[in-house]
Amino acid sequence: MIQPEERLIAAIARLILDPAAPPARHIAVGAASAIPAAACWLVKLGGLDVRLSLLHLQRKNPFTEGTRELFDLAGQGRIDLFFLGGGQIDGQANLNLIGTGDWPGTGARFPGSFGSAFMYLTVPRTILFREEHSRRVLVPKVDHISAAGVSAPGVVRRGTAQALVTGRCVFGFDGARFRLASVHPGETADSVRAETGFDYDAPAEAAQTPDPSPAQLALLRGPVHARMAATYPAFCRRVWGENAA
Amino acid sequence: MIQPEERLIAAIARLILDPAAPPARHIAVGAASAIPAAACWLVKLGGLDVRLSLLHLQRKNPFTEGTRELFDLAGQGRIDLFFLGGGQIDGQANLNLIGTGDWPGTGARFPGSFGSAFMYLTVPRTILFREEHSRRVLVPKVDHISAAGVSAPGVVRRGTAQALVTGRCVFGFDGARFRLASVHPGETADSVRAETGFDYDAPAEAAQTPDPSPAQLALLRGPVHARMAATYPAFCRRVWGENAA
Amino acid sequence: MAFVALADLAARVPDGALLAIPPDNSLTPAAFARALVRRGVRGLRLLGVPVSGYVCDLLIGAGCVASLQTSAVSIGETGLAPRFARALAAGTLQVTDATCPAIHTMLQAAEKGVPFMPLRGVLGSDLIAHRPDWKVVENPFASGDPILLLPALSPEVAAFHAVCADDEGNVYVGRRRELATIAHASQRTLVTVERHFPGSLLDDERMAAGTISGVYIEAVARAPRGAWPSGLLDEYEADAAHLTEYSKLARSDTGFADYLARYVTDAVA
Amino acid sequence: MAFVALADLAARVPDGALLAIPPDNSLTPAAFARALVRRGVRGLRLLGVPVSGYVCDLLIGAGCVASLQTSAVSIGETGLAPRFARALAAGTLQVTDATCPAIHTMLQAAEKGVPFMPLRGVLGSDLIAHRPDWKVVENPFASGDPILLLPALSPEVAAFHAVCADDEGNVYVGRRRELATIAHASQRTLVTVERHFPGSLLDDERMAAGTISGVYIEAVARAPRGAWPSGLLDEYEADAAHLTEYSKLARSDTGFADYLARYVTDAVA
Repeated sequence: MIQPEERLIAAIARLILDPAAPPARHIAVGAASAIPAAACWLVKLGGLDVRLSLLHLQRKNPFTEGTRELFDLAGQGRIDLFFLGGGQIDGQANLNLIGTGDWPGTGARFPGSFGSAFMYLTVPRTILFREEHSRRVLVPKVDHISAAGVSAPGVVRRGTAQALVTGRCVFGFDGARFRLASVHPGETADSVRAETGFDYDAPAEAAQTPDPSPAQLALLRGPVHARMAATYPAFCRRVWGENAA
Repeated sequence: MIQPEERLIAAIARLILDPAAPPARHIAVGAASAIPAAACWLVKLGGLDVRLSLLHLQRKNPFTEGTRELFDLAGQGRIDLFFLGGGQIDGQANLNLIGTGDWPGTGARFPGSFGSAFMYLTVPRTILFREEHSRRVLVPKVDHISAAGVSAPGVVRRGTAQALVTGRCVFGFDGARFRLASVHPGETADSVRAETGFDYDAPAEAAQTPDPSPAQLALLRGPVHARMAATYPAFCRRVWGENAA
Repeated sequence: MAFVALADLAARVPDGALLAIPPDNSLTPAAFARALVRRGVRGLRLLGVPVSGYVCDLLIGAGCVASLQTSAVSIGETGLAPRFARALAAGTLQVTDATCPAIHTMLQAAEKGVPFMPLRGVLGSDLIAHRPDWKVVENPFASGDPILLLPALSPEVAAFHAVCADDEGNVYVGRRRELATIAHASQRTLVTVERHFPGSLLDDERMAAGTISGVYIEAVARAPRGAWPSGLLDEYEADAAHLTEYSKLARSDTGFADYLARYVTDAVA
Repeated sequence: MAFVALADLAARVPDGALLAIPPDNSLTPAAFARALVRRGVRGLRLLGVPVSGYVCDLLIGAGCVASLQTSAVSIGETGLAPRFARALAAGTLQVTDATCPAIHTMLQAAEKGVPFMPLRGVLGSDLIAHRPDWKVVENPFASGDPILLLPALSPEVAAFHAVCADDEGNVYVGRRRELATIAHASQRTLVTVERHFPGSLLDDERMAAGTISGVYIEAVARAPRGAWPSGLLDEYEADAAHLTEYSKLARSDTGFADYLARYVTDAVA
């Protein structure tokens, strides 16, 4: 049986490999991003010639210049693709990692902006990922902007969100607006619309998010699982069970 | 017999220890500066609690951040005293390390400005040292300013030259003008004036630059020589002979 | 430079100090923070470089902290920082939000001795409106190109936990070079270490590359396993179970008081 | 990343490239420079980081260089750089003078991906009048405080000689961290090394601290004693006698031609 997480991993892998997007030669993955990290391993072990920089590895930390190096790499244009999420995400792809209510989060407080305000403008491609797909998260307008989805004319910006992957669907982003790309099994165009707080475009008929192929599943459950186990033990247990890869 | 170099070393040591000057807790010495380096060792081995950062040591390089670290240290205000020289030096303590004639040195070309343009304004105390004392070197106005001796009002500057030590004399510098402090044996107020291209103040009677004390000479010829031998072999042979310290 | 006792190192942090601290898994000074709680320091203005974790939450919970500047607060896999959240909700903690590279940049400006440094990105973020100390200007080298300028930030005190120190005060941090920038930028740097290094760390090319010169270090104290419950490079791994226990206990006032009594107040380190 | 032959590494430098090179005793790529002479590269725009020495004088003498930006040119104890002086006097070399921290700062701006960076000092120096690319502005955070802004400088190619490289292209430079900044700032980085390192330099905390990640490195060639006649860290010392011989021979055209024939053109490395 295909796990929902496996389908999300495969969906992100498909976005990474999108031939219409700028090339992904170097992908960085932030901390606590099990599903994006697995998608990166999937494309790499599937044959894509790509460099992965995974943050907060216990072993083989790729950075020898400290925690600043990731941001310098991005500033130099050496990171092609990054992943971001948000406590709130709105229809302009703005991300709120601050909180709700008055600044700095008198309602719910989110963890803080991390590097999002910088990375979102500096990296050519960002894939947004948030498993929870509800009107609480996907809002008409975020309470506070940690990282801006679109920029005023004249602002130096290398790229915007490429897409938003949630537990219900995949949205594409054209630099201004989201458009429903596919719905996961069990969802429909209407069920997605009902749970989404922001407005977006949609085709007449919603496509289905494809299942991972048997080859992808074999990769995921074997070598990808093996590379994820040390960094994401709880995630691996939940998705792939107690057995070591 | 006291060597002329030993007298220059002792004169610089006296300037380092000048109680009227801001404290010298950390002194940096550039490359190819044997006499200033020896003066620093003399005050340190004589008991001053001072940190010495000597550039271009083959062993025990004090910098673990590369060649930028000296300049960052100075920018942070962690270097109290530095030494500079110049192909030309003028009465406003301007230094020319570029050359004579048109820019960038169509007459005589000097090596270049190194870090002088930065260090001179950033370090609270600079002792100028140039063994050749002639109208060729000590000029009314330098052809080009590598590093400015005085600054316009409003320019952030931590200090200026404290003094200029030459093969003939010691000049003090009050932030605007040189004043003859002492003449070395064999020189007089008149002989110095004759060889100096810039105007300066002088007392009615010129003091004599003191000889190093017997204790200083013992330090110089023993432990100071020992610490200098690896970095300045030619200098040590010339001043202290072939015998190892 | 002489080694001092951990309590004496903690005594060197004055009440109200602007104190820079690296987060979990970045050589965080956990034993030192527990010593600060025992010393009863008050009114700290914490700076997370560039984010904050267990040490920050602990100091907030123990009433040591007046304000916090950071890019995020997150502990362990869950990310929950209960004492931070509670103090923020109670209005007893003033929080200034930043973004990671901005904190690095402000420290780099201080490291370099310049009053400001530019940073790309960030424009359009509401962070800027809440940072009157940050400025957006036109790039003087181009036209119609707004860019963010960040002021230099020089912490009064920096503290971190390194692997070892020698008698010259040189401390070894391996590839975690951000600690060097913190030390360069700060007016005073206090360091705990696992152990004493015999000889000079600058004599061995391999050790020197991961060493911060003693020129920046005011004092060092031995604190074996001093990053615990965080991990330390290849020395030991993070104690995830303890961090989970902390997050659980810290959810309630009584649980946090229990935690302090068991692991901090009555402990020797 | 695969190791390539030294000649193939030299072939990767196009005529006219802006080439950044560290000076004597800073991991200078001397064997690589001799290979560039053999390849017959022309029109190089050299950048001394932050000054220049033997490699620069050799390339100028061999007719490879159109222009030079540097903070000083100096070889060995005498400081004489005969081919540089001669080319300058002959008007065949365009020289742009800088000051050491300005070159570091321009590279740091490129490393950080910002268009400029400020630097204290320098004001009052005639360097500024001869650098139309440098700007003095009012510090936006204060009034009546002029400060120098330097533009980012991203060399097309950087070259240096490191101790070793592994199969991932990671290269070890020990405590000479300025090489990391050069590599970060440059679009392409070519490295010669004494030897191959088996395994990964990133796996050992002690080696990793002195390692530049392969992400910045385009290609590596083996060149044993590749810094000679300069020294290399604790591997070998500078050959002062050879540098003196070079300075003596390079004073005349025929002497320099002799030098090229004996040590460069007909040599294998």
